[in-house]
Amino acid sequence: MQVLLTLALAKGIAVMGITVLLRSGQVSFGHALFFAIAAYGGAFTLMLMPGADLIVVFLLGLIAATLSGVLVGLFVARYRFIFFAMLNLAFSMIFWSILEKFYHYTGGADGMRLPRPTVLWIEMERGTYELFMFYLSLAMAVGLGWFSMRWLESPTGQLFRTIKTNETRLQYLGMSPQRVMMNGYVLSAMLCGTGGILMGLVQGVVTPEYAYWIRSGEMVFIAVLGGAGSVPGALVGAAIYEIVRTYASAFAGDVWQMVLGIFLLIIILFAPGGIAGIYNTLMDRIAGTKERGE
Amino acid sequence: MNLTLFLLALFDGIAYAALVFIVAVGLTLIFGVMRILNVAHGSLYAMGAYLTASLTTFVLAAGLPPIFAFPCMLVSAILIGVVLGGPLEWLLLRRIYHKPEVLQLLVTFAIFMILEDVQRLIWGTQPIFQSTALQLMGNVRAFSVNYTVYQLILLPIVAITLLIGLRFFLRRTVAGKLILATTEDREAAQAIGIDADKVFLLTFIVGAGLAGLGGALASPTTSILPGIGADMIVLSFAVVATAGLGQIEGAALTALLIGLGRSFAVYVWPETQVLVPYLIMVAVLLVRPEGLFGSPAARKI
Amino acid sequence: MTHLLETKGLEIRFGGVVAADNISLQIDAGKNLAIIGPNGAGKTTFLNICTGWLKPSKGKVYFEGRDVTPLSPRQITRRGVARAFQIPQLFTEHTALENLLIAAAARDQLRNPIRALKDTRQRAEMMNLLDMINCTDVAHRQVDELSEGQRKLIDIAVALALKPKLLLMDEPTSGVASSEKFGVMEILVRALAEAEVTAVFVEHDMGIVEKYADEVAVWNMGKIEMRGSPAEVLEHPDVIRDVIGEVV
Amino acid sequence: MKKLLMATAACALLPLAAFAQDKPEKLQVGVTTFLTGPASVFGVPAKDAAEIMAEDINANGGIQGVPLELTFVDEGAGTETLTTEYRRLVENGAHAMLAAISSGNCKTIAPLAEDLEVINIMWDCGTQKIFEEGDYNYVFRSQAHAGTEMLATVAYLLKTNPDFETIAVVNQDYAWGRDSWDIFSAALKALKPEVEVVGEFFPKFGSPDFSTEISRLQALQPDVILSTSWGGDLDTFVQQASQRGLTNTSMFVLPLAESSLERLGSALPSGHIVGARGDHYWNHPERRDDEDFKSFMAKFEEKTGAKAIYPVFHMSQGLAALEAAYDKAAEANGGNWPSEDQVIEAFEGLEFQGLGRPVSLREDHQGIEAQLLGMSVQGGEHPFATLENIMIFDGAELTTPVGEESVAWVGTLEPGWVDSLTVETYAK
Repeated sequence: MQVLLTLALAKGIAVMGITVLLRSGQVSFGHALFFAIAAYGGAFTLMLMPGADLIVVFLLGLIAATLSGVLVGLFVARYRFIFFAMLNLAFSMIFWSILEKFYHYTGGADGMRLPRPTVLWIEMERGTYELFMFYLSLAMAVGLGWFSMRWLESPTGQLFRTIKTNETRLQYLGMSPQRVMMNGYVLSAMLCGTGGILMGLVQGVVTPEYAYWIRSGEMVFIAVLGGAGSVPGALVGAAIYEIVRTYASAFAGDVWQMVLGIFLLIIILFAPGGIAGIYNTLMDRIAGTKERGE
Repeated sequence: MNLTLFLLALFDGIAYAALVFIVAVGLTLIFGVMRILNVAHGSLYAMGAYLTASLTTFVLAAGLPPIFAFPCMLVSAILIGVVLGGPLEWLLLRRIYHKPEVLQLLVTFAIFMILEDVQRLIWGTQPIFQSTALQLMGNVRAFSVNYTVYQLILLPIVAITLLIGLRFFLRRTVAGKLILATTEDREAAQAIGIDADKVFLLTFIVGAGLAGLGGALASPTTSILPGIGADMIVLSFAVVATAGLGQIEGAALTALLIGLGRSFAVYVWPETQVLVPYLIMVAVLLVRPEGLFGSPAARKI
Repeated sequence: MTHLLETKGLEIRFGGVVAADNISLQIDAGKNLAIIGPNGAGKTTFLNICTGWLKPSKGKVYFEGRDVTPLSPRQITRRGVARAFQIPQLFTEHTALENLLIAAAARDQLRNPIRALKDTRQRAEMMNLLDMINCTDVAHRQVDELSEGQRKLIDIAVALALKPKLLLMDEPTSGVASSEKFGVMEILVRALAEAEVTAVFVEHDMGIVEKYADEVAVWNMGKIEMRGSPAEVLEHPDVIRDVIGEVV
Repeated sequence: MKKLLMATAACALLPLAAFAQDKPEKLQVGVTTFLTGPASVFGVPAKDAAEIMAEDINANGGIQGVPLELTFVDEGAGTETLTTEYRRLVENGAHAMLAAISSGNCKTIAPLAEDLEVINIMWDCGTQKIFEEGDYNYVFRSQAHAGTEMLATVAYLLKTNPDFETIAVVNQDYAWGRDSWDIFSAALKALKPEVEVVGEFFPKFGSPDFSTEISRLQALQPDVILSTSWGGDLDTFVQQASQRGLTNTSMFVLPLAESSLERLGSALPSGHIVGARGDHYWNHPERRDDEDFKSFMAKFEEKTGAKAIYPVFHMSQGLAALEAAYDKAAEANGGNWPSEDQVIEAFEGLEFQGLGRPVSLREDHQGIEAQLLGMSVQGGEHPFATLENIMIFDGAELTTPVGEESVAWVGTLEPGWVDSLTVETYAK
């Protein structure tokens, strides 16, 4: 159960990247790209430097994701709406095909292993390692969650959010929409990368499936499930999604995809605000009754 | 890369492009009018293929001559459009038109996930192969290579007739003009009294029917098994985005580009065959940010 | 002496039609200029060209003596030209105060990724600006909930927040109830004077022009027919015939 | 003080545990198989077979009197969900696991099983790398690996079509496709160096269309075309190839086609080499008259309406290995229920028999399994191709020796090696 939570936290951090991006009114259908680049970055680090410590693997994976966020961002930050979504999809599918194709380097469809690294150069056996990874993921989720929420309120974050409402006025404030978009894009790539490397370290194996478009769709699904734009919602959404998915595939063996699809439909049609929306209405209702109560 | 190989690659490219166009044009139509990228388009394609295979097997088992394989395709395309497309639009999509774009995209993603399992429940997991229509038309020989008449001649003809037919339908008939008007400017169209709901329903049925037709025409050429929907939908995304919003002609040209690109890749560097559609998409959007035929929506200030 | 803004031989073309050609206009600091003339003569396009949104088919635009024709709206804004729009261009999901704070953040290139926008030191300055256009009571309301007049004022305030040298305005009082028009202009002129900003504004209401413009330019039949003090221009028979129409 | 008491009490009980291991109420076994996705072509029939076999075992008293309970996990849900689910089953008390079909999943699960210290039988995955790159004490394989299968295919090819000159390959682009070609081409280069490889195609896994590759192959005119693809990919490739006459101009070598014979129907003409990843054939010449074989085949056909294919045979070998291990361990433990360590000990050099010939486990836990290949022939009393000129190779000579790496070992073979193999040949 604890590993399930760690995986949910890792995925939650990645979904935070999508949530941050949603605040600019743009949806990316290819952010699994950075998720996979970080994970494979970690895998390659361990392949080339077998004794590498967790910190080295984590940082190199993260740097790989952030750098590719800058590179792809330079190209993609110019586009909006359907073209932004589809271009991100295209880049992730290109990376996915490369992972599948160049078998002798990337292990093809079977992916690459991430043997358990030392933690601060201490050898750990499975139980303690998984416990450590749980607390690391929890710390990253809280830390990055706090930073993302603060960033969205900061000047650069608010400017990023103006892309959703009026890019013309943004230019007439002397700002380049591309550069403003880049800030948010690179942050979202870093967040997805963090999720990816954590997931890789916990799973012990990374497969091209990390970069497939359905995983990007899944992340957008969770972002909306959590409440579009709500950073804590992303974490809660990921936890609920992982639990529903694991038990759906355990009990509803061969129809787990349908169960998730119906679950998504219900959320969109009846609770478009997602969990954060439900939470807010609940809070208002309690506050409302309290006021009326006094 | 001598002349023969060039022509061989050309033939294969055209055959593949025809199929990609037939599937992608339905998606382009829906996207042009309703600004919804129908992720479930892939499932409609797959169910069109499954339905055709089952209908053909049933019809042949009932002793009818093999020529009936062709009407089965039309019947299943219409069934997919009306029986599946209609209710999807009427019951589900109609409730989300005013919702943000990401939610519309996710509703079709949810429908995709549901239909993928529905396919498996109805048709199981074993690959189905029903190629009577293809075998009926036999082969044609070009440069010591046998091509099936079905793929090399019939599919391109159907694709071209579809392109011309759709252009005629959109530009000449009343229903077509309504669809075009709504594609151009939904508010203006509603302002002059076009019933957007009816137009959306009609467009979605035609779009879904085209996806079904794509599946129907593809069914004799391949094994039908779980997962063919997911691959085809990603390819159609590439075609729609590269062509530009709701551009039928754009979809035709892009399908050709992708078809030829893919088949030449097999001859030159087989490893990149899967990469080609996405490389083309990125290259085109680099040069023309709104797609080949898209027009930049100038913002009025 | 170099003019604040100068255009030389501008040609304004709509598709094939040449709306105006050889437009040469000089604007000097401290003197507010009103541009009057029939609709559709290309006045708004003129503003768009001066701020780099559109590129002229012929002619040049100079700001403080330097050629800015090829520059983008972003680059021209950074040099000190701000713009207010006929249709207010605001950040609809933000409050009035936030719109101004965002403009200030852009102006001062605030980089701190942690400190919230509302806690920045520009807050007092922006509250002061809101006060100047007496919109303080709606500071925390989302802009799309405000009246047309208030949105117009906020749109201008956002431009002013950039502390520009020149402010180009497109019909500042259009959409405002006629009773409020003069009130709005009073507030506006006072804010401009206090901020020492030169203004150029396109306007149809001759009463406004007469009261608030230092100089008037008449834009008619594709060229600048006349330019002078409001008194001279508004009484001139040609102007009355072509632009103002008979005062019944 | 209390802690001390509890510790000593535990120690006191320890020695007893070895003898009166309490017999579990049920023998819980988790089985990973593909219920969704393209590989469900293997996963679903294997699951049906496992259910029939479990019923049979439980009908005559279960394993050492304990009824067998199978829990199925869908490998199609992706590696992530699979590993989570696998862990959950083990933590809920599964005694042993049968995992997996995909080589990728086997590579993930082997170290995981070692970590979780649970008996894991690799019942279908073919990658030879697992035991060649690491040694395990909880992980076993109840069937051969790619090395054995490819060597048998090369041997059969050289025996039936010795003087072909050119060959092309069309394998699925994933680990299995790549690894199998590495071994096959290394063996071919060693045993028949003068053969020329004229084309190497690796179309996408799950590709729905091979027409471009087929046009290319018709232009190249190779004598032999190898394809280790399976399921939907193999069906599409063979059907499109035969439609365009490629099957008349080139001999196809299809090491996994036994699993597609029924589905291919008339599309696979006579004269092509068909393999079965082991001695697995619904009409197995040595086993078709045995009682257990006939009764199972009848039950299977009645339940699924189709003939059994090699994953069914592999499942039978997996369950047979488990049952044999528990029986052997119980016998060594004086008839009492064995502990896990005793069962693991029993696996050493274990002999067991599923629906094919008996299989034995080597000291590196690798199964030694015979290999059956035949030539397709149409026109029998079935609407699909059956096999003739069937050869069954003994497994031991074909399996890479312990400690050696398959591709390297295969490269050291001499051209005459094929004639030294022990083979039984059957006309039909």
